[in-house]
Amino acid sequence: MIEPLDNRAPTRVFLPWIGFWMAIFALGAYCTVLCLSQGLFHTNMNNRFGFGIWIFLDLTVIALGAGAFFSAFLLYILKKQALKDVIGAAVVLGFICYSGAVVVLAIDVGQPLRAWFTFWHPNAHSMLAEVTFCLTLYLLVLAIEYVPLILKNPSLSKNVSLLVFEGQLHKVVVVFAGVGAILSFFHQGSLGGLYGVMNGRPFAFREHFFIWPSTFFLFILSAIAAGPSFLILINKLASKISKKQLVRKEAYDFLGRISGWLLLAYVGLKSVDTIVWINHTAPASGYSASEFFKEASFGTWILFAEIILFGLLPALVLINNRLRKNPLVMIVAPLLVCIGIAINRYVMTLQSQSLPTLPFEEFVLYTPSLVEIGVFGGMLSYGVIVFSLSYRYLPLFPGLQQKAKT
Amino acid sequence: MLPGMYEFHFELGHLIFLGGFMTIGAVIGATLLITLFRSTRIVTVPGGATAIEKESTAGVLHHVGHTLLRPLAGGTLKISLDDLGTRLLGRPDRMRLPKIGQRITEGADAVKLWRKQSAATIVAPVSGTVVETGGHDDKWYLRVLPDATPVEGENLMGAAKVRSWLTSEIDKLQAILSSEDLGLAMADGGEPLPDLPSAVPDADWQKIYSEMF
Amino acid sequence: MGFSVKRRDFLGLVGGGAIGAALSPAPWKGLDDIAIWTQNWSWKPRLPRGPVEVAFTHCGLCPAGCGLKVRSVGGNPVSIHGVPGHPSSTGFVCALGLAGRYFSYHPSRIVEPTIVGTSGQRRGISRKAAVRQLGDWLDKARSGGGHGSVAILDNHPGRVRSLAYRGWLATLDGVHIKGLREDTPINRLRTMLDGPAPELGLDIARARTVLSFGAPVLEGLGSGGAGAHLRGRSDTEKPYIVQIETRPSRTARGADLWLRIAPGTETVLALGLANILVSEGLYDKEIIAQQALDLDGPGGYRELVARFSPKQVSRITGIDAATIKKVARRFASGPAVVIPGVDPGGGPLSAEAQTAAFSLSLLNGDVGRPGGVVARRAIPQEGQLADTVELADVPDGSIRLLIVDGAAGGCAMPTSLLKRKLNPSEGRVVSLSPFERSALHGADLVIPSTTPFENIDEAGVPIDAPVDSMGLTVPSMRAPDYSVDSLSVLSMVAKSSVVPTITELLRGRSDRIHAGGRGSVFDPSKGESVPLTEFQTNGDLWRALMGGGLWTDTSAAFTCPPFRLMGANAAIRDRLPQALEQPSTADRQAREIVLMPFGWRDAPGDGPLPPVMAKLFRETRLRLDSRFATICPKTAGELGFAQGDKASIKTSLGSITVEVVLDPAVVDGVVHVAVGPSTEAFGDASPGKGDQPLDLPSCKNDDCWRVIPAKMLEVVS
Amino acid sequence: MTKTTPKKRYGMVIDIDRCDGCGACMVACSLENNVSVVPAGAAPHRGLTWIRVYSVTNKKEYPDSDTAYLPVSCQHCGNETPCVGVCPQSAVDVDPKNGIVSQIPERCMGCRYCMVACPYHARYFNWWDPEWPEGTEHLLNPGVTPRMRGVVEKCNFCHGRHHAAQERAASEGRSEIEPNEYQTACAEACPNGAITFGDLADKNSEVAKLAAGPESFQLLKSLGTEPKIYYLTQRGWVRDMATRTPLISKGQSHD
Repeated sequence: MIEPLDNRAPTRVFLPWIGFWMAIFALGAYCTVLCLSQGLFHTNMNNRFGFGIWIFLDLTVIALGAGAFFSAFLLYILKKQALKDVIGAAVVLGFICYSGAVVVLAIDVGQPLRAWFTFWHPNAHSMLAEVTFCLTLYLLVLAIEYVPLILKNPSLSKNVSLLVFEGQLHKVVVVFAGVGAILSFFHQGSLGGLYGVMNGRPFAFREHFFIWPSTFFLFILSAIAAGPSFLILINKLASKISKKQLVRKEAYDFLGRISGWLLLAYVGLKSVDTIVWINHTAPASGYSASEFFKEASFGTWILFAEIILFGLLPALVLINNRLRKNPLVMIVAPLLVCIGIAINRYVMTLQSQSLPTLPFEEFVLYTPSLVEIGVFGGMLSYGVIVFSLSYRYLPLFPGLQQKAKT
Repeated sequence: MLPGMYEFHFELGHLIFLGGFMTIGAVIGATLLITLFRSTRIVTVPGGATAIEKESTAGVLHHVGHTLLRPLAGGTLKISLDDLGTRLLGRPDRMRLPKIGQRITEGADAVKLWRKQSAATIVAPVSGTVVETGGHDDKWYLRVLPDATPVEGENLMGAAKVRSWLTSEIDKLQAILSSEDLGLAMADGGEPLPDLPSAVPDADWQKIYSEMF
Repeated sequence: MGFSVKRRDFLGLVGGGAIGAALSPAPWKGLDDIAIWTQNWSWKPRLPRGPVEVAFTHCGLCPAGCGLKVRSVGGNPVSIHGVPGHPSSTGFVCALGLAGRYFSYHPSRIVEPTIVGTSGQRRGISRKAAVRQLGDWLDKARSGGGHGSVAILDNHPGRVRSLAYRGWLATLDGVHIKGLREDTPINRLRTMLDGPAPELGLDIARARTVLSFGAPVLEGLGSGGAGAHLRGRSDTEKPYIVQIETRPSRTARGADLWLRIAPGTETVLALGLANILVSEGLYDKEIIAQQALDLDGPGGYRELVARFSPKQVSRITGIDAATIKKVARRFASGPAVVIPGVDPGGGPLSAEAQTAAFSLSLLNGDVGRPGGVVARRAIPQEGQLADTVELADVPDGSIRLLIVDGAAGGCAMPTSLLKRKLNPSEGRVVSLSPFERSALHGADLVIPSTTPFENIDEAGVPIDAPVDSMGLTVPSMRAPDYSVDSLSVLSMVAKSSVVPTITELLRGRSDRIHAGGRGSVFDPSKGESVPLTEFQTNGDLWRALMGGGLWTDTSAAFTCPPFRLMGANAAIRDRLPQALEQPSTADRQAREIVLMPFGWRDAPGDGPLPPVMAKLFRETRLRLDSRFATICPKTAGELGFAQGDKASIKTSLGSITVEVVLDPAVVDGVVHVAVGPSTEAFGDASPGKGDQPLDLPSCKNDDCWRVIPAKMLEVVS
Repeated sequence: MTKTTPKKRYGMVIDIDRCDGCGACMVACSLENNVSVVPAGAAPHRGLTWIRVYSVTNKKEYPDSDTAYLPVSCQHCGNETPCVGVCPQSAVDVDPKNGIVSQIPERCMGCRYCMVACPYHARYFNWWDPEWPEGTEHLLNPGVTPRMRGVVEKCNFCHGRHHAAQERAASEGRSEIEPNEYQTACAEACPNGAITFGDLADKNSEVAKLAAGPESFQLLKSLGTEPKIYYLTQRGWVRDMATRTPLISKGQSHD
């Protein structure tokens, strides 16, 4: 029997919490069964909206989950010891984000039983094939990185074989950190490439460098900028809920600083990209940028929100050493960063489909159905449940453990 | 995907794409396999079973730092290493004991022992005043007047708990020894090995001492 | 040395074999093929299997009677193609024709006789009981009323089946009511001729000008392919098409000239054109001098049209005077065809508008001249037949038993009009339609008949055919057991006379044609025609017709008899000058608009729509069904509506809820709503009572419900 | 000596000025290719239509008001075909022998990336199990397999007919099919003769001549996808709206 760590959430608090999320999870599972057994007509997607809320969600979640690979890269390869406090949580978060995304993708495709065809008949030119390969392999890597954490549960660590295995895994973690970094790098990029390569969709299409469109690089940069911010948010949230100081201030500070600088770089490049797109790429395809933003639902305000309000602003805040000391700022700014990245993924996914390419097609809006939201809720609750269980049973926060021992 | 399929033809893209992913997959797989293989080579602590057998003396308290507390007349306690602790250190090359009259605090460093460039720090099992020190070679001890009686604490245990605790301690030691590439697998002959550092000289003893004490 | 297989050798063999097989393409190929089983169907359609057959027939969905080549697999018609070289359809099939075979499996098909019980609920009964019930009502109707108390509404008048109806009705002192069809107005022209008139047809192909009052000239009026011929732009010989219509229909868009006329002012325009023909002396003076009976004198035609000056006409119709003059001059420049159109949903023009329109043909000397109105030679008929009338001419409350024929197509009629003709206390409606029809929500008894591809019948003679013809709709599908031919129903009920079977009737007509010895027969399998004289026996002709052949008559010279430009009917003649008293649309009151129901040419007026068409029309919005109201942005703005708003259209008889669609080409002050099947509900004709614009009309005259005063109100959701 | 078979480039020319929006092409296509009927009451953009007729008005008032009907199917792009590169599992294919862009439904997993990538909105997804009103499955075309739920489908120039024509030719010992042996259902059904189908590579064919004519244009030519469906019109506003001209030249580098 696996027992919780003795200084974690007591059962009378934990059970109702988990029960609540389990109920939402059950609802999501029901919606999933509907989609899988009867078809995707339960969603509100249509022939103009082949990608709906799920793809948007997947992209966002994977971008936010980038904290996992980036932290591992910084800690194990660049030896940034400040991240030791958060690496456990980062790995679990990454695992949740990626496994959730893969499951939602499987619900999203019309014939999930054929998903393996991507490995069977891969189209080397397809960004989605690249995504699938990277995602699958990286999920494997994340699972491998998650195993040692599980084995650190005191009940499990009584078993010599598991203990030995954990020790051996720990020794090779640097290999997985490296491989994970490569894989993540490529699939964050190829997720961006999904849009940038669409030569038939002037709203999404971007200039190419070698074989990669600019969105390839922008997605990588935005993901590694948002990942640390998301880590801050989740750790702070976990601290708030558990009423324990889980992570040292230095770790937050380091994450905030790195998020800020990367975001600043991203905003700069994104601005350049946008200017090139408006003045060169789109007009060369016969579309003026003003057409893209003429509908109120996707007006220029969304461009402003994405780049300035939820981009430049939090970046400037986070690179300021004095402002980072303020605990409120360290919640608001990372939140803005995460929203900004979500807006970017939303725009790329939904605005590019709302806008017709054919001049006589109509502008179409899309709202997700209850079933789609249900599956979304299911994935969210899955994340909360896995994180809560990890928190309760596994030494996610080495800092917390030390404190208990002394 | 493969030759023989309908209208298949290899392109450079296929080679780069598949080659890249297969390489990465191979790295992940190979690393995992090596790790699994290594994990199967479990090193048994020589004489571990005997060490457990010997530690069941009634009336003696064990501390998690591998020290024993024997009540002496006059309310004083004799502190010494337990059997496993003794085996771990074998015959120390050098030792530093607290001075008589010095105060020691439960959980704080009390004794430091050296063996082959590795140092072991022994924490005090109880708070009190040292009234006597003694011994030589591997047979050192402290006599302490505890601050409070009866002596109790969450890190102290009686005979009832000792067996299971000691088993896990030996497992822990096994795991540490196993996870190192010692290139040997020792059978547990059941014979007491009084000096582990001599038996397993290649192990990282500094690490073992910091983990065990 | 003996050969022995050791365990080790055996394992080696198996292992080696396994490795070898794994390296071969076989497992990859195998795995690739099982992919097909990984698909998750819950329901897998089974494709028809069996012997392939090709047969020829004619389409029974509308009077055009296009030639069809039907490919069947295992007895199921799996595809329909046109017959190249066919004398009237020339290889064309419309969208409805392509999909019409799906009617047989239409979800709204009635699969058993049903009766409305005392509680108002519809319940199924046996056919025997249904026939007995029909017999009872027949006896009651005959005993309770006089002439016309029994009537048959014939959706496809002019077939031999219609003759059988009339023969049966003659024994009951009943009346035969002609259902509305696109060729109905031509009968108006016949009444304007003094004395017995032959069957008439329009020679559109050779006309110089086509003056269409809202007829779907380019959308499939008349013989198949006629529209395409007219549309062909490289053809310099094609007639100049003037479309007079309120609605931006496909014909209006494609016409050479579209006159966007104010609603209900067609009479004024026709008489305005006549005014110019008369005042400028453009009419055929020779014929008018010899044959016109009412040109001059007090109350004569000349006096009438003199009042319709271009200025007056322009004010009322909204068409500028110069254009009216231009059209009149073009019209007079050669043979012209005037078509007072019947809209499948909006119904016919008023009687006076039809009269005024045809007076132009008479003025122009087009009756009896090639490129105008031509006469068809008749095949002699025998036996005593009941009168045939139009529904408008039936006295209110006179019908005690109305039997509605189940033919496809036709045009929709207002529910209120049909109801009014029934005896208020005892009037009963028996429908022989295979479907629920919107106008027949309240049919007391339904005995479902066959659908067009299941029964043998006579294909129509299109309105633009200059000669008579006979083609058969040879069944290409087996009729289900629950369906029954309408004549069989009558013979089951008949007590005093024997009703012939449809085959006997058709064979009889075929034999009479053979006896006449005129014309030629088209062989669809060869694509050529041979003279009828080459058919030795009447059996040979019958076999040719059953094989999808088409007999066509020879044309005959026709001299126009004396005629009355204002018609013989005094009531109509009196109504003509009143057209001037109409207010112009500019005088429209605030929030007062007119509702103009209309029907799509290819979505049968009150019948269902094949599901595939319903789907395509809904997806593409090429045809907006009765859930949508088209209105011009200006009027919408005044009433406070924007694109996509929900609105309620109210008349004195009720209201419907619609979605507003803006179209700047629509006339100010008019709201157009389509009549017909819903594209939402698998093309069902009557998803629910009270949601069709034809449930709304309330008109002065029975013969026209095109323009309905209405109010358009916001729907508060 | 082996006879080399010349490459074909099947394509279509649609005369917009002849199209009156009757929809016969859509009906013929749906029936020929067993395109399923979606359940009653399905939301817009959920139905399947391999060829879709758009009704486009010039938004002017009478008498300047004009409407054009544009039948749009898969445009069988000849250059940088947007849907081919994106499919992760090679379920979209351009046949090198004839330029037909085809969709392999048995291989498609239904990720719908190709639909998102298609600028002509000409790809359709089976949101439901393929459905026909009860009994009408007896009327399906036995030469074409209906697609299953959860896959994408689109115009393939009546692959069933192409296949049948090839088999017929092969059974008669010919390696080539004659132009009059292969015709798409929409071209055959159009009552106005607005659709001409044939081999664009054959310079003497009717379709190649029309496509090369001065009135021809391609939808969204500015994207550079080189569609093999050409349109004809004499109406300037239709052409201007449907072609789109690049606002700046493509070769010019901005940065």
